[in-house]
Amino acid sequence: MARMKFLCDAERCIECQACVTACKSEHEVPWGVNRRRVIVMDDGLPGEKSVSVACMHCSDAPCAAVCPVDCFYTTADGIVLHDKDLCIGCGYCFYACPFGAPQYPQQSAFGVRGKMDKCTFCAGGPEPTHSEAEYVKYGANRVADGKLPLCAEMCATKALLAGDGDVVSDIYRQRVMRRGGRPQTWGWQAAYGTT
Amino acid sequence: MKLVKRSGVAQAPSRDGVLGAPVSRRAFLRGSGLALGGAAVAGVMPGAMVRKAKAAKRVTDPRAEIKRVKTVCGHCSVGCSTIAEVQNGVWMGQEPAFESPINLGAHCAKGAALRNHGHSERRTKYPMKMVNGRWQRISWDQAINEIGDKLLAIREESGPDALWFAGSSKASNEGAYLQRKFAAFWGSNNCDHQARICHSTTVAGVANTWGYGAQTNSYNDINKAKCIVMCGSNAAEAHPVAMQMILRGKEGGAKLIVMDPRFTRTAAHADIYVRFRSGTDVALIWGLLWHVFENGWEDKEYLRKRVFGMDRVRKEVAKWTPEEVERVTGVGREAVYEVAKTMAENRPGTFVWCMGGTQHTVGSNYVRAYNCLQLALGNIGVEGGGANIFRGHDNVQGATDVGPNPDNLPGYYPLAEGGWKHWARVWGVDFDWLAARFEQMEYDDGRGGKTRPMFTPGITVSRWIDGVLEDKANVAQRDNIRAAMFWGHGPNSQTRGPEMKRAFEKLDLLVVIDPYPSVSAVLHDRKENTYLLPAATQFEQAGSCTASNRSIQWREQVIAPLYEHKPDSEIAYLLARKLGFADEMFKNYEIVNNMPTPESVLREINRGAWSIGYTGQSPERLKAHMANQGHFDVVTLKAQGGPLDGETYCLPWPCYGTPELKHPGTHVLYDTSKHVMEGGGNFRASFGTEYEGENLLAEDSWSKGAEIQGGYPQFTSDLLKQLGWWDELTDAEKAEAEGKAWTTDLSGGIIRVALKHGCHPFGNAKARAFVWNFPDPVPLHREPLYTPRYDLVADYPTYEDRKVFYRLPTRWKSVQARDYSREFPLIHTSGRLVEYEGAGEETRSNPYLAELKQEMFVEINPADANNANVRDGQTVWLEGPEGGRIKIKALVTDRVGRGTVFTPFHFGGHFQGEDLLAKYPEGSAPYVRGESTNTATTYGYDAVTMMQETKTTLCRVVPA
Amino acid sequence: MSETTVSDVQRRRRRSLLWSLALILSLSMLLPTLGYVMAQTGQEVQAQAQQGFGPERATNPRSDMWRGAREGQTGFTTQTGPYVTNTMISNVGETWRQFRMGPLITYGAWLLGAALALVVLVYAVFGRIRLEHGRSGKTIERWKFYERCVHWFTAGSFVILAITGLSLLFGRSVLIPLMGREAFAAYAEIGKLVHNYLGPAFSVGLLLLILMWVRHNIPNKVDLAWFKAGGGIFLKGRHPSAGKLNGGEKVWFWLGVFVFGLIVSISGFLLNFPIFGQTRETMALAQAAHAITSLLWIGFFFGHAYIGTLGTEGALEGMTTGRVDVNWAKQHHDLWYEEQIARGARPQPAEATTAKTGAGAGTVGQPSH
Amino acid sequence: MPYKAMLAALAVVSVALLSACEPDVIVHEPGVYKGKPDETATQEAAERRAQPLRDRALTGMTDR
Repeated sequence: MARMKFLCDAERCIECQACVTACKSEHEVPWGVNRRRVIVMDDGLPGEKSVSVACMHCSDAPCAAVCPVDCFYTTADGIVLHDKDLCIGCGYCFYACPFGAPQYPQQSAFGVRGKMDKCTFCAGGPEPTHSEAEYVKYGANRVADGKLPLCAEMCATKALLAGDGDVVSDIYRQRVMRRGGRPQTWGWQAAYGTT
Repeated sequence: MKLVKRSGVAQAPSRDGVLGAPVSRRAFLRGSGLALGGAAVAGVMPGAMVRKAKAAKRVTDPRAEIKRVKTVCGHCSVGCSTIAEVQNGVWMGQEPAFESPINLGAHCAKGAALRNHGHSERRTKYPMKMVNGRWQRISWDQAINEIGDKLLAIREESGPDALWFAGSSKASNEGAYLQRKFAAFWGSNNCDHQARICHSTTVAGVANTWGYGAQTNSYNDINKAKCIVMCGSNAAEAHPVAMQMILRGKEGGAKLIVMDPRFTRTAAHADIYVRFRSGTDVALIWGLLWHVFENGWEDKEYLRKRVFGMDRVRKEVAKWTPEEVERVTGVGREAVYEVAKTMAENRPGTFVWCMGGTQHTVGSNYVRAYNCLQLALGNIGVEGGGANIFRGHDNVQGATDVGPNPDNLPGYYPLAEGGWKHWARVWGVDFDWLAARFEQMEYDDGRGGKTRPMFTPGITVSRWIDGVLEDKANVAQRDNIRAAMFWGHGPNSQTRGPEMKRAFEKLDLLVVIDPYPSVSAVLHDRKENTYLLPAATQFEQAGSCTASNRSIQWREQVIAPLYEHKPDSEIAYLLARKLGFADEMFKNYEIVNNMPTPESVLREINRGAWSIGYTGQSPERLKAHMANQGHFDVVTLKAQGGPLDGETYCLPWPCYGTPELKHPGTHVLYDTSKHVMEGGGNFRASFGTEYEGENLLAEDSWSKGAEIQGGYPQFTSDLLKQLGWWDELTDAEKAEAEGKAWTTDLSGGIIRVALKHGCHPFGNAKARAFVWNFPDPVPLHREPLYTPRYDLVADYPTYEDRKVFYRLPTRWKSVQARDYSREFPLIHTSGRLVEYEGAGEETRSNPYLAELKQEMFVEINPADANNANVRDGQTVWLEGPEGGRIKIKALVTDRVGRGTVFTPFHFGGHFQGEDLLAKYPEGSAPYVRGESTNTATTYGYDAVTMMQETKTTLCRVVPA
Repeated sequence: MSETTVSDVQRRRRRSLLWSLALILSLSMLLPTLGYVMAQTGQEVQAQAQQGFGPERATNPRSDMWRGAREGQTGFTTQTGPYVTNTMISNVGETWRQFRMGPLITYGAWLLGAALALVVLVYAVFGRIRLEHGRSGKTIERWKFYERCVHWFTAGSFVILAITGLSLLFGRSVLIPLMGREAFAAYAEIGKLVHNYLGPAFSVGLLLLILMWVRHNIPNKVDLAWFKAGGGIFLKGRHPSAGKLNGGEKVWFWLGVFVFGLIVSISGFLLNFPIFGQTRETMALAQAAHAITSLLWIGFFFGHAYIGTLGTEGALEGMTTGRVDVNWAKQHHDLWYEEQIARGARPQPAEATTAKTGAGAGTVGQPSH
Repeated sequence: MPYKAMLAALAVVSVALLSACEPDVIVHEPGVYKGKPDETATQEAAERRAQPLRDRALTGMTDR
């Protein structure tokens, strides 16, 4: 069975933010909510490297584990989704997520956050596929159309890869072999364990 | 809120919300991002930018009748295709065009956010005029009538040259071409566009070295490079998708060398990074060449066969010992040696430069120094080598080729009688009629002679402010500039902001034709005689667009113009009609809805622009290429099989002869290893056959299959006769070609015959390392006008002042006479951010991009910050030596070296600490505004092209 | 009191000092163990992560940076928003998750169960502490009206906060199976709101309690004797002396109201007002402290509630009506009673009190005979 | 004891009300989402799109 994964090739990532705006535009994500972000290490110094980070759709997802209302679920191909109707905005998934993926539309006193929002791997959520409700709550459902997340599809340098883990790691491995060096499947250990 | 249909039913401006934006196609939009988290937006969006979210109404099934339109991104010269999904006239989705061989579906931040153009709310929405300092909505008819009347009155009083207008590199080829033609029919050369302040020094330098002023290879070809040198180019931010090819090249084993005063995001990927002092490129390149010559690494055979004047360069280079290079540039011997050695050992190598190498007072010297280095290594005219000049705007190459230039005609035909007569024939107008449109008095030519205005280069975009402000007696035309028209140009990209403000205020008439109000609308304190005309974006009109690699891609119209916007060609038509020359100017075109069709305009270009091979790219061929993108190889850009077998993607010019000739386009310029009919070539013979007794034609070198094995001049009817090929012309061709050269023979017969014999119509000559018609025939290092190393001025002084240069007195030495380095100790350099483009009005009005960079800032080294007593994140004043000052945030970083500060140039809407928000028409202000870096930049112009100096000036930073 | 000698006073002070020290010592040893619990789970996670990186580390030139990133070093990001972080991988979250889903839920449940069981056990074995001499029919004022108001407000919010808090912790395993997901989510949403809005008010109640009663809660030597006697619960007929508040009540005050209250309030504040730039790390730590302390407190609370109601005949009416039976006062708080009488307080007949303080005030929760 | 009776009645009523929340009292297995069904999440849907997604990745993610 296919297992959907993200992989960001830090040797190719140029911090151009295409993934960020592609996501924003595709799902009309409001200001202040970032389903995906680019993080630069050693910014402005020799060795500067950047990686695009979003929900990694972990195998044993910490967000799902800590959710008090149990609003997360995983698709058969490993995409971690959640139900905004159940979400109470407690913020626990935000504490638990190693990648800082969960976002909320608000931040105010008395812990008012609104419903959690995060990367869906462009797979929508628990509303009828392609319905308005699905779009408004979760964004476009590209996966149902046989398309992959737009962030990866539009990546300027094909640094961000998304798709079946086997295919993605094959593409990446070939690339690494070409340039010589060891694969640096950043974040895979944390997200997918040893598989 | 009522829905506004584009068809332009008059509707009063809505006063909803702070923005007062009368939208909304939004109602059709799928979902509403803002609706998802209105409160969050309220919390995070800066200031008055909050807009009440409207409940999203969505069309029933998003997949019902979705039209997929392929278009080309409008944000840089790479030329990324994208697929727009349109339903009921609304841009619903954006999908990657994986089949495009240029981007393979990839985009940068700007490209990925294109869909916003389909429903952007921050535009100039209808024609407006300023009445007593306030914007007032008017109709198109009223606007055209009033503007036309005022222009005619000014023409009556001060002649046609009193109007100056900026065309646009964002327009399609057809739009830009019509802009140039408009200026010609109006009777003036006072038109210019972004290329002047972008790559004018490149175009001049490169064209004068080997023939054509364009990128020699392509982004894709970098895949084949063994060494990639980037000097003054930050592709990771300016051309992100080009990095795809660069990094692939690197993965294939190429060495990536980045030379830049700033440790850019591109430098982060480099194998070797060299930091040098801004403004010392010539010294650095001569330093490299010194090692090349010293070690005998130059390609001697190549130099003998194909290069003229390298011995003269060698003499100059000999002065640039490692010690002297270090003294001037700050780069040590080892680093320079390592770069030279890496380049020599890894051939072919490509050399990339951008604004960092062009925007200097001696920019044309830098460019030619790069050229000399590449020629010495034998890297020009080979796959994987070349001078890969990454251009800025989506169609800046095309607008340079056929657009509004003050110093030449479309196709680089000269502003001489021959050039004008050629185009008069193409346009089907009488040359004398055209000449009568121009000013009839004579102007000072700056060399002690007189010249006819028609043959005199006009005032450039970098200097229009001086055309307004300079004493009338000092301006070499009948009167000052009294009216200015900004037709797709953001003025905050030009230097000397405070003076520009005065110039704006002195104008008798200001017309801004743009999708956005732009800084032109707000910088000044004008009260009357100011008009905003809403022009359609690239996505609201069809047309062709030339990418940096000379591929001409066809852009389909995605949506009908929003609000009351009109396409450039329609505006040109309406204005021309009002001004009385529409019938002459538009006689060759098919007019639909007051608008010439882009196809018919392109056909006219095809019929005239022989000199650069803009003739084979008929609309039909271009559309076929766009439809079969998937057939093209990513590395060679060559179609494999299919209906376009063997052709190069989108027929990079030169694509010689008529479309019927099926020239495949030229992927790599001057490549002798290929037949001309396969895109091969050699250096152009445009400088005669000999110089001071030395042969300028190629020796023992010719493109594959050429029947003339050796150098030859440009083809003319005479040459054909000498060669005995004249009779291969048909009778009709003979009638047309008699007495003509290949560039003026409208039948294309001369070209056809030349190509048939494997010969290049433009001849076969050597490249010139020695350009005798430039102020510095061999490129010399000259210290910037505002230099932090005043001690070097004695050794490397700048030019003498000139009384008339592009109609204006121009100063060099008198500016450099004063030492500012004590009061203004920091080098101020500028550059791009990935989120924004150009003057930034368009991109700062795109919420998805604006969110990412919300504030103007200055990068400053920790040491300098400490010296100036400035902390990270603090607000500071950056003050230039000419009095301009900007209030911005300090970003303390090692990205810039000691003594250098960097500012991005996309911001505008603030002026010396003041937010100009109130001056924007209601609801049209961009989401993000900030100080324009050019408020603090200074005087300084290239001695060949009038390129402005933005990369090396001085400043000081003080806490605000 | 006035009769006591100087040396007596000194001894008493020394003892109270010793007591306070002992309390501080025991707490200072107990509280850090929370840290151990967290660190323990954290180390396991890190050990797992290191396995994957270990062998290859030597071959990767950039490994230092990536290891840094893996270990939560921060970078730079252009994205802005309240929930945007500049760490690539945060390990605290994983540690917190392990802690919350493991020790906290498991031991928390055990703790509460044990506390309840203890109460039941005490009741079963020792039964209710009766008034040895029956009711005297006369009452004496013990708590003023405002004191009772603050007490019951705080107690009431404590119960609500406890229930809503426990629902968030145990709801998924206990309530969702019963109520189903939608109903529980709806309840949890309201519960979270209530918890978040009531919490600060509860803290204010605590503060008032502390201010009101701190003077009654200064430990003294009498408390030591009280503890030695086991508070009179376990040995029938032997009632140690006590002032207004006995040793047990003082522990409840200092440990429960003061220490737990402080920890819960501060951590609750951090969680409830995420607008001061708290990091995820801070929030997760605050949540852990909040949960552990709350659980301990709730367990402790069972004891308090039991002793105050079911466990002691005649105790509850002090907090409901404000007056206690004279016999109850003599039995449980003899020193206080004597002091009151010495000060001139006059016990009044129960009827009169009822009439005075309002009808029915004495009946609610009145233990039956 | 009217008081005790009241208390007992209250308890009965609350239990009744509580059970009304979910007419069929199912004992859910914690940790496995049982909210609204999502057709995207099903095994069949995942199998159906596995190949198209694989093809898409090979078109879009590779260097061609």
